[in-house]
Amino acid sequence: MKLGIMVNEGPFTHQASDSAYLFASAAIEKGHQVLRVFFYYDGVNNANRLSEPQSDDRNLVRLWSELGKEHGIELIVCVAAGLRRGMKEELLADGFTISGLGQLIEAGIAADRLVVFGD
Amino acid sequence: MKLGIMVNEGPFTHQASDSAYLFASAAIEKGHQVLRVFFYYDGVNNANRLSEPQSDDRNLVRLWSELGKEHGIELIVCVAAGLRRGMKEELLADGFTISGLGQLIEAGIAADRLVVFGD
Amino acid sequence: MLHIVNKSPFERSALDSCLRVAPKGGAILLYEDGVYAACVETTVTDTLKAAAIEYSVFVLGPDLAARGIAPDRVIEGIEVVDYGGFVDLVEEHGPVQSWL
Amino acid sequence: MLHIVNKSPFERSALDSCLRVAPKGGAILLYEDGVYAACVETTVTDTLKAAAIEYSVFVLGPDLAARGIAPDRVIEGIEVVDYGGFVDLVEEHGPVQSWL
Amino acid sequence: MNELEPDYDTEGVVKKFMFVNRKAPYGTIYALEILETVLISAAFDQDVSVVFMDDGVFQIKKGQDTKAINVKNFSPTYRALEGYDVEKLFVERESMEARGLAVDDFVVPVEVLSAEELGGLMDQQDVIITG
Amino acid sequence: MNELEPDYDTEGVVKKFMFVNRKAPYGTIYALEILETVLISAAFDQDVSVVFMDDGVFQIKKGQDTKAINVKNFSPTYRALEGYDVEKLFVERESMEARGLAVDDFVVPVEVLSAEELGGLMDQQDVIITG
Repeated sequence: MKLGIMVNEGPFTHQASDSAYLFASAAIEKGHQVLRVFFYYDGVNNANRLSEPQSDDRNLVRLWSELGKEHGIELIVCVAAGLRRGMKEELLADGFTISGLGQLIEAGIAADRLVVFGD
Repeated sequence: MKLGIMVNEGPFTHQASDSAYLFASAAIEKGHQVLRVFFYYDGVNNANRLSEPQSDDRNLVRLWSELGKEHGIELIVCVAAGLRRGMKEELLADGFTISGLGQLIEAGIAADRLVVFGD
Repeated sequence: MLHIVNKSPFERSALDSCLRVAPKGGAILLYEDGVYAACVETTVTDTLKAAAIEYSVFVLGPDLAARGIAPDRVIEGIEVVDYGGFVDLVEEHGPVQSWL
Repeated sequence: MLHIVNKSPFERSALDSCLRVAPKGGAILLYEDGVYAACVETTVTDTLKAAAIEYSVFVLGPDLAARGIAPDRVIEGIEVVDYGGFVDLVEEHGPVQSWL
Repeated sequence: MNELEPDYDTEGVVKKFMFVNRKAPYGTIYALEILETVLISAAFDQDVSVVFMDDGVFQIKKGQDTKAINVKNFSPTYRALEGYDVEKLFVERESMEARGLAVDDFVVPVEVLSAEELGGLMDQQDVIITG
Repeated sequence: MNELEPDYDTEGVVKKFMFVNRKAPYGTIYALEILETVLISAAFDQDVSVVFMDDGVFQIKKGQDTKAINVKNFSPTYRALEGYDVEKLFVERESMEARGLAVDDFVVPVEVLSAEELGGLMDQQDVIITG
């Protein structure tokens, strides 16, 4: 199955990003393909390379980066949602790309399922 | 009356920051003193100088900056909440300061009223 | 003291919790999405009519206007205030509990 | 199709909306704070017992464990799944509606 | 990228997209940003439905005036949807009535569905986007 | 800064602080970050009360095991509060019972108050912090 994933909330504040990450990981483990993760609303903050959680806490920005690189998943940060929130190119962690909302619709068209995680 | 204000949500995503700003402005207009605004949880994102809302939308980061400078209000961004979310010194807009959670408690002690805005 | 409620009564339980805990006679301000509670002819209108008798209930005018709620749709006994009025309530009624 | 609910039934109306709209016979997964709905002896237990007859109801085990809810506290008829099971549900039941 | 590079040849594919609005406007940004998504979707020639239910019915309430909260009033944008050929707008009856609203209260013409009818329509979709 | 520079001579001032926990843990970060605030408050020698009501009662539920969601289990931290002289922990009875919980289910000893008693206590506070 080809999956698209939408993440609507920032890391830590809501569990949405954690759930999406664990769902994506489980899907890959089962042999499914995650085409694209689209970060919208406060979800754009998942791409902030300056994020520095406490040492005994998970680092969601890094986890997404690594998952994306390892499995060729596009990690797309919405440009419009990002501008508003100050999430710009210079803050992007490895593996994330800034692009337009059309990428979300395209993921919906290309994937067998689109799953939304948010608040 | 001396006021302390706590802002728990980022700009745009929730109305909390707008409400807090308009409340603070109204208080100042009535001759009250706003000692300190403490930005906690996602509220730290109100200090992000890269925030660039659409031209016909309000710019909350700039509004807070200006209010703080004009009226000598301390705009404190919680260091721990900020680290987790990648809201660091290099992103701070004019007039904001990064400091510890103790500043919130101190505001509660020093002010006649502490008002919390959040989600 | 002053209780402030910013949640829609249709989506969240915040207003119910406020009404369960706040001692009778206190002041309650509805603002942000909380203003929907102040309207006539909804499923929560009766609750708010009763509350307006037991408490001093206020609603923030700017949030009503933003949401397209005309003043004549506000339950009788609920007083409309502006941000200046919000500040006055905080001054007059003392410590504030935010029902987030 | 699959309906997924991540909101506490005590705080938000999301689960009520899901149960009002979702056609009988469909699948519902409770996860995140939504897992509280799956517990016995709460004010929403009866609602969920009825739902478990009309729908296929699942609950995410990792979220139950995180919140300290032992498997024997889950309502009979609600099936516990892990993240792999979540993926399987998405595959088997088709399009997903997130009741955020 | 590697061999998993997805195949995005979506040319000619038409899917049923449903956007589900369940949040009130202004208190949070969800209503505004999902509307931006609906507008973008129009460029992809998909079969788009937009649903207003729960507090989402407040998004299209007439008479919104946001000057005093210093936030942009985006309710006129719903009227622009028709120009983008987004014409399937639905309101759930139960949500509307619980909030004391009627079809005359909305800035756009909508079709009113019962919860049951809405559930049936939802069941026929390929992609459901909520926020 | 200007002539409005606040006077922070708070030496010797003891106020009644109440922290109101109304959110479930893990689904959102509020429970964790407000707990950090409670811990910091202990350094200021104030009269601190901590309330668990609504879904906040779930914060102190025994038996939390977060390994499978990859999030830090912070429930043991509540047991550390006593060491910081934060000893006034209250649970609202109505919230507890509605959720099928009893005092035995909690990781810390708490005093159970009715909604009415809690309202009275809240009324006596100087500062109430929620999140």
